[in-house]
Amino acid sequence: MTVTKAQIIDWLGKSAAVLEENKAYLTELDGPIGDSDHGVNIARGFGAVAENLPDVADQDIGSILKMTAMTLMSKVGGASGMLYGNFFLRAAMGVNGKETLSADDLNKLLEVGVGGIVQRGRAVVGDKTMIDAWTPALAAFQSSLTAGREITAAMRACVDAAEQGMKDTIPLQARKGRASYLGERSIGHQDPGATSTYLILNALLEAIEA
Amino acid sequence: MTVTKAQIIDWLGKSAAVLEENKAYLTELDGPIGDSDHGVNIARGFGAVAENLPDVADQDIGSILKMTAMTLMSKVGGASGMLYGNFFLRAAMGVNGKETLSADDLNKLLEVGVGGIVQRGRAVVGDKTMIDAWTPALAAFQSSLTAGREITAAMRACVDAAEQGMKDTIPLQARKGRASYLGERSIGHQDPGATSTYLILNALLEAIEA
Amino acid sequence: MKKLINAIENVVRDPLMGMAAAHPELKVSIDPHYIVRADAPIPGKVAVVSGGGSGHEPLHGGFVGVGMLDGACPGEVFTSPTPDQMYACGQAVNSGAGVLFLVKNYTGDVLSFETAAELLHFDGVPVQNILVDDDVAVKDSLYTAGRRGVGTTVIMEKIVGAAAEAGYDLDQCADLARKVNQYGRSMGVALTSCTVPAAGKPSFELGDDEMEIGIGIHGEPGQKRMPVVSADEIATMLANEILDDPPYTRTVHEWDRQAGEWVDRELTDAPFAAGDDVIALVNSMGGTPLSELYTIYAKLAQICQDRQINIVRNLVGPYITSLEMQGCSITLVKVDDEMLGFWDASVRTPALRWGM
Amino acid sequence: MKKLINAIENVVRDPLMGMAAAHPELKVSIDPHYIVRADAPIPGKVAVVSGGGSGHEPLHGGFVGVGMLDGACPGEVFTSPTPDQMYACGQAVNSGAGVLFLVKNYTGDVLSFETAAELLHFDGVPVQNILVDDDVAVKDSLYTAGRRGVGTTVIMEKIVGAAAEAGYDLDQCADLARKVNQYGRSMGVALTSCTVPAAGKPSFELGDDEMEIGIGIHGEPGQKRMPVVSADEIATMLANEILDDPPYTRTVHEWDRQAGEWVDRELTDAPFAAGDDVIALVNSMGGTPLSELYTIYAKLAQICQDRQINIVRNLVGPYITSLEMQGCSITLVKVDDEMLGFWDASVRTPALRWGM
Ligand SMILES: Nc1ncnc2c1ncn2[C@@H]1O[C@H](COP(=O)(O)OP(=O)(O)O)[C@@H](O)[C@H]1O
Ligand SMILES: Nc1ncnc2c1ncn2[C@@H]1O[C@H](COP(=O)(O)OP(=O)(O)O)[C@@H](O)[C@H]1O
Ligand SMILES: [Mg+2]
Ligand SMILES: [Mg+2]
Ligand SMILES: [Mg+2]
Ligand SMILES: [Mg+2]
Repeated sequence: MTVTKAQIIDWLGKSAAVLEENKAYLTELDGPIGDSDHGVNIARGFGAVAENLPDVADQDIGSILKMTAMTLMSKVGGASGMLYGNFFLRAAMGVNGKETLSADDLNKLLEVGVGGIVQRGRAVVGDKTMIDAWTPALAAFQSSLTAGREITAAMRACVDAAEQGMKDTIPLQARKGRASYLGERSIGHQDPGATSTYLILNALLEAIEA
Repeated sequence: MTVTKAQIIDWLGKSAAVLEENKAYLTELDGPIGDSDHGVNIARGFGAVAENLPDVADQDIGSILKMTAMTLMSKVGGASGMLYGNFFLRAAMGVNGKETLSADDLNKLLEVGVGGIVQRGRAVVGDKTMIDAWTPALAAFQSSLTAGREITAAMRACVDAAEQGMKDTIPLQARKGRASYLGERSIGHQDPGATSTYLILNALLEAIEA
Repeated sequence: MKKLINAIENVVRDPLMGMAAAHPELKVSIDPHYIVRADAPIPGKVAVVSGGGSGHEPLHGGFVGVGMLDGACPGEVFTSPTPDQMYACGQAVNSGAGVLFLVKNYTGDVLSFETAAELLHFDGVPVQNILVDDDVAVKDSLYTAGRRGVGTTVIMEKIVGAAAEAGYDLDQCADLARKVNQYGRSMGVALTSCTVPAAGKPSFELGDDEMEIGIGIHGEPGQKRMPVVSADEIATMLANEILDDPPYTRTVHEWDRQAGEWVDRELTDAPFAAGDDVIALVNSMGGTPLSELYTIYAKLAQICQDRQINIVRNLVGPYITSLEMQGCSITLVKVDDEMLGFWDASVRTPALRWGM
Repeated sequence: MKKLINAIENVVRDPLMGMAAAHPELKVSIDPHYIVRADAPIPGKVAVVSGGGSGHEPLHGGFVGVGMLDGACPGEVFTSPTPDQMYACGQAVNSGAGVLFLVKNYTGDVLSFETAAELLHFDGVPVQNILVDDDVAVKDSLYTAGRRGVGTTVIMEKIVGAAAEAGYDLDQCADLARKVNQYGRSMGVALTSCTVPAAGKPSFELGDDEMEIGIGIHGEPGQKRMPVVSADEIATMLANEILDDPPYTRTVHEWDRQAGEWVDRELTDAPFAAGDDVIALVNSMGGTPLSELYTIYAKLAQICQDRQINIVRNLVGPYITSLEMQGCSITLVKVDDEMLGFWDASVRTPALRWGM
């Protein structure tokens, strides 16, 4: 099984839709431990991506992801804009020129993408950031593949791990980003960036399953 | 019957007390048609007068009233400070050097005092100002005297007229002072300055009756 | 009520202490309250003095300095200062060339400055009172206390202050001040009330989606209440009220120095006309951020352009405020070359500074 | 939410239109958003550029002009600007002498400016990023994103802007900026929340008698919540936190122009000491009136005097705000003769102007 370009386009469209749907929710999560803009930021960014998709639909997957990266970097602002922008920029480099993605290609996309987030944001697991969703999600995807699973199954494991990672941010004390200024007061709140990461990965799963 | 210096001093002390008591009420009256400071202004001013009274208690009534005028002018601020200040300044001139006041002296005190308010403020009856209390009060006092009444009875008529004049400001549309900016919206509210005038005249009555 | 204050009875004094500490080029008197240039009196120079209730900062104390005011008298919050302050302040700045009082048209201020003028006159100080009454929200002068003095005050203090610095005598300064007033018109809007510390609660109540048009600067109610509309609509309402205002006539009381008495003087302001050069002030009532003022300015600039009113200078910021009230006011003052030259002249005060 | 705005999606654009109309000496780009001096690029001069989320006006756009910034990049409200803005702005002001980015330490800003620096570098533009991280409310740099950049930014933009105007090269400007940052410390307090237009409701809830100490400038919660105390007590708390702050160490990432990569650099700030000369900034968060700031200043001046800290210059007003938030911040920046000379140098921007 491979992932088609249409599925990638569908992923980005579905991401835009689900983030728009969850705009208020994500912004609310960003209230107690942030500055109440994550949902607004990320929905604005992916909304612009969705608008630009038709223009690049006939290009290769790398180009589509690069457009996504550039759009997010210029439309989102904030920490998450740069981090998601970097994810897609690296991901684009990882799958440059491809029209479909094998399991290994998708693995590369995710792996170099997450590497991009880490390289820019310098967060580690436990800092209460989106990395707490991305890192276990990537690990679950990879061990699923290693165990011989199909892409869809591996993506399911990936999304489950992202969801778990997202929930696991609740008891953590933030050490990166705006939430870190709260010290102990950041404990007990779910990280908004980890939440949007889960939603984006789930959109990928849905696009692949569709 | 005459009014003694002790009664004048008592009047000013009683005025301070009753204005302090009614500070919040007068300030509230100054809300819908003014700037919410009349009670604060006038209580501050008469409070200072009361504090200064002991220093001038052995001087003549004119000097006591002059001290009152100067204190009000320098402590009250606002329209009412200047107007009450002018009342007492003129009143002081009217009874200069006196140690007691005859009915005629008290009449003069009130008459030139009110004249001072009119000369500075240029208000006429019906403008919805303190003049709506002062003018009928003075007239009532004078016709009472003309009708051969005692000072106390005349002062009772004076206070009744002041109270009526105060109440009569309610349906009026203001044409002077801050309330005039409201046009028709000033209708239906009692004028704070007319109210403090009634209270001050009533304090005079109480001092004379005591 | 949440404010950065100490005792309520010190809300005027404490900021004065701060002014004194921050601005050694000013001299602050605490009893009675006034602020003067530390180098006053300046030989041969007319002293320009203003004053009014506190709560409108930077007005007036923030405009004391070279090229603007010689002295300022702050009253209690939203309460006119008292004649003893004005008298002492006038004495402190008079060099012999006289004292010009710039008086916002509020009954308390007018009466106090009149008394102070009389006191100075009896001391032999040449003195003149000039009224600012520029608030077009007040429609008639016959059945009201007349137009209130608002934004034009700032422009007048700058222009007349520069003229006094340049050597204008008392009558010339008074004539110029009268001209600035007659050339200026303002109107404001409040989105929220402010809270006078001594009162402890908002001066008026506005619904969650209401605004008050034609508000004064003392929290006194305005002309009408209506639902909040867009910035562009608000700017348009204010600008049109100002630009369409018909000739305005009122009788002012000015001091006759020869006769030693007040004389009535009837003044009529001509409306704005296409081709006029103006200074535009978009002013915050205190709690409105600069970004919103610039939003208003954008629309004002467009309206003026459409009507061939040339904004030749502008000022955008909190210059004549009402404590922490949210809202803004627009002031347009027609200018000629004389006025513009004095506007551009160097000024160095805590709140307005250029050229030095 | 009551604001002088039009469509929520235009709350950044509309004020920029107003800036463009009011300040012909600036050039405003709408797509992407940035403001530059109309006379940029200035041959041979290092271009000083800053930027950050909108809602802190006059920061940064109000500080563009002669003797201060060459360019400013406003993001969405409380949201960092994006690298394409910084890249385009940097291109517009670079004369060949290079671009210095002054970056407030917020993750979004830092990451965006890093990306923009890389982009400019690859175009052959000499570039350097210097961080402002002066907010002593943040205690450690190891377990947080490090101190936020607040009031020292204003002082840095003025001093480094003057140095660039005077001919300092890129490395000299960067060294000076780093020094200003290491010499500066700030702390703030909020009495009320502000409302981000897109959110439509207050960023946080504070009880009727509560305040938040150590607030950032984006409405993000501060260090602790407590009942509102007097202005003197608040000034004392903030001043002592600043003056007693121990040495602060963090690792910053600076751009190595030769290697074309980011290098770690450990910096430690020395605490204040008796005998220090400082510039003091008492800053409004937006909704606090000037009188209250001077009340804070009065106490700050006294505390500094008692501790033999000499306030040689001061600035009191709204310079780095959080929309209409009520509250204030104090910034103290130690200065030497080099810095003081550049502070006093002429400046002409919409929000800070003297000497010209
Ligand atoms: N250094 C970092 N590394 C990874 N993720 C981060 C980092 N800093 C912040 N984030 C993520 O960004 C999210 C906040 O995004 P957003 O609210 O859009 O930006 P901002 O904090 O600038 O307002 C956080 O919830 C967190 O997941
Ligand atoms: N021109 C005037 N003549 C007489 N009384 C006046 C005049 N203007 C105002 N007043 C009186 O002053 C009162 C308001 O006093 P106060 O609130 O203390 O002053 P201010 O209006 O300056 O705040 C009004 O209620 C009215 O009675
Ligand atoms: Mg956020
Ligand atoms: Mg009043
Ligand atoms: Mg008053
Ligand atoms: Mg943000």
